[in-house]
Amino acid sequence: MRRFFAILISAAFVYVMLSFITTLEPFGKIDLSRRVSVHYLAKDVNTVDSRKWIEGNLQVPSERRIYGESNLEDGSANVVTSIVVNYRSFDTLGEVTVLLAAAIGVGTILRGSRRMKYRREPNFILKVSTGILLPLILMFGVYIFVHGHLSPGGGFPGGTVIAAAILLLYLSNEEFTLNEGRAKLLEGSMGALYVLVGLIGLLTGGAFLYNFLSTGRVGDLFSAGVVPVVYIIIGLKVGSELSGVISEIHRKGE
Amino acid sequence: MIYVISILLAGIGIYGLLTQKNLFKHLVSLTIIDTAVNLFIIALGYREGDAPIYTDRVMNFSLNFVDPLPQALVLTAIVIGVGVLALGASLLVRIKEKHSSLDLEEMKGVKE
Amino acid sequence: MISLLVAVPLLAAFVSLFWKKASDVLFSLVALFNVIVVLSKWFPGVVEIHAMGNWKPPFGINLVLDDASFYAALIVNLIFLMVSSLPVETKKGYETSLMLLLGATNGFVLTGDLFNSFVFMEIITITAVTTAAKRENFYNAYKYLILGGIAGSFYLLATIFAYGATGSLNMAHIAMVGLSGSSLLAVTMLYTIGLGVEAKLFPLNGWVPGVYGGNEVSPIVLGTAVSFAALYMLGRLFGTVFHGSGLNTLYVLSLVTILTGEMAALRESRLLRTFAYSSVAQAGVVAAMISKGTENALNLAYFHLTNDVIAKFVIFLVAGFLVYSYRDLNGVFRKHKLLGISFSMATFSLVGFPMFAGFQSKIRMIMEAFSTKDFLFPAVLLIATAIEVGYVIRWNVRLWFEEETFEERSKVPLTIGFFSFALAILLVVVFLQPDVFLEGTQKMAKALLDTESYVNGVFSAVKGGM
Amino acid sequence: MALGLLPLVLLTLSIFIYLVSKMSWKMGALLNFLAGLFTILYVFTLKVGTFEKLDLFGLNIQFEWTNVSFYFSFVSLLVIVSVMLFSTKWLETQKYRASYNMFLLMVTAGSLGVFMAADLITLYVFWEIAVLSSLLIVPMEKKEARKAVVVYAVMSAVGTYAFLYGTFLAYQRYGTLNIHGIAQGMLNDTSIGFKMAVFLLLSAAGIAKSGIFPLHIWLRETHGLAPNAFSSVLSGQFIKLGNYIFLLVLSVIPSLKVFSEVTVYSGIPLPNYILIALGNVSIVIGTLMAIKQDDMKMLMAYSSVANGGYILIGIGTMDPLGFEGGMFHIFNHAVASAVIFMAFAAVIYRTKTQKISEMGGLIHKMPVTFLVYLFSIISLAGIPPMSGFISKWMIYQALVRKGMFITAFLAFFGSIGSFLYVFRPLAGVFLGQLPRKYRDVKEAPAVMLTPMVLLVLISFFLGVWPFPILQAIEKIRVDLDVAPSFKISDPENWLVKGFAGSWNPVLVFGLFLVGFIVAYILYSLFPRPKKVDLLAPHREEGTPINIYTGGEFIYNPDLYHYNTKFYAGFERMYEKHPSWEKLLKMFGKLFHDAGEWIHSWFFEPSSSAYTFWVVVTLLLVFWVRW
Repeated sequence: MRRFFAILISAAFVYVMLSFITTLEPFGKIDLSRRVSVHYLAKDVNTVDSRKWIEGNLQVPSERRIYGESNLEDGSANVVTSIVVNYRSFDTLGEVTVLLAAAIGVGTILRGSRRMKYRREPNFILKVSTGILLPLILMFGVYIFVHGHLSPGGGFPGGTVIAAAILLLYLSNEEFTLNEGRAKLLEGSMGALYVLVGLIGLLTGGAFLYNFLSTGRVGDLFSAGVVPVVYIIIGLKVGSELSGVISEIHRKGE
Repeated sequence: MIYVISILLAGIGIYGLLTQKNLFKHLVSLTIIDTAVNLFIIALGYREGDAPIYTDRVMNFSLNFVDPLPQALVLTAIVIGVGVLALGASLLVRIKEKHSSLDLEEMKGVKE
Repeated sequence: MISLLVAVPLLAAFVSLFWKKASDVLFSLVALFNVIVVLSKWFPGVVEIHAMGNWKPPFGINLVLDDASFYAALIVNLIFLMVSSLPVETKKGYETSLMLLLGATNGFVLTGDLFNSFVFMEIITITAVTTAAKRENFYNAYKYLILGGIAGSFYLLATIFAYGATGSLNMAHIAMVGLSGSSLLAVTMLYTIGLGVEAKLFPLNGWVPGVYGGNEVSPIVLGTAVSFAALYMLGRLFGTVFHGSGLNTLYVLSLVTILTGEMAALRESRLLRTFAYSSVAQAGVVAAMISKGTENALNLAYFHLTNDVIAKFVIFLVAGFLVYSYRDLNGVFRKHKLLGISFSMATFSLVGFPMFAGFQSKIRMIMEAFSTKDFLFPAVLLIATAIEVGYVIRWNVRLWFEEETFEERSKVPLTIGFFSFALAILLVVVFLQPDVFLEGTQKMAKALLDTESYVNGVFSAVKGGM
Repeated sequence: MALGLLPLVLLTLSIFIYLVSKMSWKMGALLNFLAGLFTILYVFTLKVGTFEKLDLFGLNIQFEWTNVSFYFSFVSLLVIVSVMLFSTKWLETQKYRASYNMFLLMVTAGSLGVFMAADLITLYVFWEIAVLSSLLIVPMEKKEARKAVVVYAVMSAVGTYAFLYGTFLAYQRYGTLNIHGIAQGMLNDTSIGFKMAVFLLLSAAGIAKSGIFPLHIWLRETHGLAPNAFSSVLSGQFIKLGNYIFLLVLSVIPSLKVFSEVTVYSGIPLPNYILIALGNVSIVIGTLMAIKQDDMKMLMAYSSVANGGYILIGIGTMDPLGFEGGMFHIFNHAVASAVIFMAFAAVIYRTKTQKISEMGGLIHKMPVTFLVYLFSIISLAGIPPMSGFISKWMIYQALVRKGMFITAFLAFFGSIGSFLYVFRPLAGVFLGQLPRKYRDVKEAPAVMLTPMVLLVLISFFLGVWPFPILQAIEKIRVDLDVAPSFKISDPENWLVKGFAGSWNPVLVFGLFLVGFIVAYILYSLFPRPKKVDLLAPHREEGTPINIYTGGEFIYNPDLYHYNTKFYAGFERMYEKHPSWEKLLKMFGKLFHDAGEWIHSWFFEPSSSAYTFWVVVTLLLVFWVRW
């Protein structure tokens, strides 16, 4: 009976949402020129008159070359990155904070419970391959967040990959414990650094999270101003944070 | 079509939340809903075209890109989902300790 | 400058991670700093924005400080200042979470971007769950987490629908373009659900008693600052952004909220939970007033909310202290006269007895409702008040007059005594001189409903700006 | 300025008195008494017709001093000041002396504010102050009162908030809160349904406060369990707040003219008739229930219900005789019930019990208390020569004049019933045998006796010479335009003129005096009765087995006390009566269960249920689309 009602309700929910969907543009046929994204892509946010644009009085920006150009308002080749760390960097700060809040929550909630033991020797293959893979994984993680502004990826995936390495360590070695003090230090200082970067922007450019470094040439490794810096910070922070969470959750429930 | 799939997924999540008696499954269902929403967001930004990254193949700005903004949003939303998941998991560990079960019908000391 | 309201608490939270010893001091300093910053902006009168990273709206994220968000930020930060100076034992181990909550609540109040507000709402949820889990209140915290997660999903969906319809996430942009037809319906509905959980609307408020009743910190913070922020957001979204559409739903839901909240409070036998339910009912009253959508109604809604928040702060402060200091609460006020007097005054203000602030707001709300020919809301409100009288008197009588069992008198921390009494006095002052708050809320209501100057303010602002 | 300042000054003074009482409660009580005394003198200096507007607290507060305000303030203050004097000694039995002093003064201030308020919102403000203070005094002494006070609070709140709703309903329509403005507006209004609604909503406060039928059940427990001296204020003064509301809606708002289209019977419009009917029910219920009570204070509480009914009927007829009778009865009931409750307080002060069946024979130990009680019940039951008779007589006159025979019959019934119930404490407490444990009981202290004696003397005097008060009422009658040309009191001829004949109080008093003297002579001629002991012989050595027990041992003499089940035979007649109290309790339980239901459906369950409600809300909103 319960299941029947549940199905009924879920179906009704799906029906309601489906009827809402008709208000949206059909899938795959979106009109980019109506959305703010178009100016992120064109990298001409600073030159657009926003009021006129909203009223629809502006032409869609003309096709122009971006890759390889220098001194654009934003220097990262990956537009998603430029949104995440530049145009909407404040969201990302919030996002980092969410992770921090969750990590702290995990820490506070689990305070006082014991570490979990598997009570069996880890597999030989696991042990050996960990030794081989670990540096590679770490390096891969670093690569991802360093190149966040050029290719798909960035601080969050990079950090996650690093945390995966730590997880591997936990799995392969019964005795391994993360030095939580240091993880916390890294996590906290990186978070603080992010905010400080933002504050430097406030001091130099008059706005919080202002991109105060030169944007460089689109497509270069050293380009896009603070974007890679922030992504490195985020990468380290997320890595240490998730590692911390892993080590926290890695405990035994009674 | 992707819209419909994501909404169906959300429906499944809600079904799970409604029927399951195990708290962990609630968390899983919540994650399913999260995923559904994320999928929906991504779908909203899709169009036939290139990934929004300028490379030496795609050098010029045009309207022929996938909308990058939803992707940026999803990145944030995923991380938030991870945070909720981690917190929920840690709560579950303590609930198991305190009430000796995660099953709604077997938990002790819940009904007050 | 206003970005500091968010940035500094976050910075302090990060620092407190590896500098644990100083976290308590940091929290106090941050709260003090925030209050000073807010005060330095005293009722700007114009719409002031801070464009993050110098990206102008609607492309970048912007914080908006107008009269409305100023007032909300003022209340929030003042409350956090008081929370930060509570004795160390109350909040030990939770300083970082509270700092994050402070930053997030500020961000939630100030932001002019829908997705950004979602992010901050999630931070609020997560930190709130963390504080709610204090004193092993895990199951209730978990339920809150799930409900908060679902609400977050709905909030996100609503945001996305708004983006799909207008191509922007900026509130001013959406307000300017205006939603219409079924997309408006979808967005308002989803926002009602998404915000309804934080704003404690029935039947989305199941988490409230469990979370508020579980320990002493979470009701003080969540029941006052966060619920103020949530109800402010309700006014901001439905008043400024959606031009007052979708309010009918809110009206109906909030009327049900009032009645169910009070009825559940009447049967409740635990102190904190009783007033958690009462908090639900009061949120319903405020939401009902907001849903009227006129300037006067909004003014009174936030006036009432302010009174309620003050009263609730006192109640939860005193109740939280007593519940966790004594096993048996009967006659406990005979040991703590000052706390007892403050508590009684706050509860009487809640009911709306004359001589206390609640009277001023309740009487004005009823008058306003009648003047708009709404005969239902006053009836509901008065019935609810009659129920409220029942349990308020019951608790007062029990805590004052019932025979006490012998228990060692525990020492009242200075700050608890001081804040409860000072705020109780403030309630009387507000009764004598309601303009203390009415002037502020008047400006707030005006700013909330003045979409045009909001939009103009956001878009005319020259690039950047402190 | 001085007018509106009075209650405010008293309010401020109350806090001061609290602080003083903290140091010495005697000092505080004395100060309280002095403040009351000053107020009652001050009231005489106020000029009728003074109107005052204050812009306080962001509200437009209006005061007006009228003859009505004077009358009600005087009656109230008389009672309160007596109780204040009484309390200077009695208070030593209390735990919360400082708070008691403070709240008593706040009650005074609130009541005064109510009586001098010229607009309904001011009235409401002071009303709530008075009610709130009384709410905090009631649970001070007895354990059971802590439950009772919640019932009191809710009942009172129901009435008050209905009143508030009516106030704003009128405000919305007529654009004013001033009583005269509303009266004017109602005169010009043609929508009879609306006027009825306002009328009934406004009178709800009166119904709740003076314990008229549907909202009467709180009186028993609240009056019965309140601190003993405060019961006199509750019964003698607080009920008058309710009566004042009746006066407002019935005569300040000229109900006869406002509702002239819906006259049902001999010139009495429907809404008045509804109130009269309620008053009738109250008389019957109050009387019947009072007869049953074993607790003397609860008995008097029900008597207050019945007397509230008389007052309501009297004013409700809007007949000059009835109006004046009702107003006079307000005074009589206030004084009589205040004295009775004070006498009870004195008895309890000495014996520490309030069960009638545990007492008896206290006439030997507390003769003065007995006397004041005796005179008060004579007044309350409406037996000449006390003043209570005159007011009841006037009400009957009005009823007969209007031809309302059913009402009159029920009122007579209540009057006869009142003989029964006032006799019960008389017999049980003061007459009969003195239980052994009260052998050492002394007369109440002089400070406590003084106010009672004074009040009884006033009542006695007004029974003989009622003209001062009748003239005061006549002024009100002229003010309110209730048949102003009709003359009732005729001091020159020592007559109170009714519809079917007149009443000469002095003559009647003379006759009674003669009768009393004759009776006293007869009493002293006959031999004294002999006292026997009910106790079993083995309890005390040397006591012979008395003949009344037929040689059996009596182990629990209380059961054999003739006052246990005093009116058992009569009570059996309505044993299985439908109980309104039970019905309201059921209603309360229903509310509680609904709360339980809400709790278990919406607040307590798991996250599954929360999800369920989220989705259901979404569906509902989508479906209905408000």
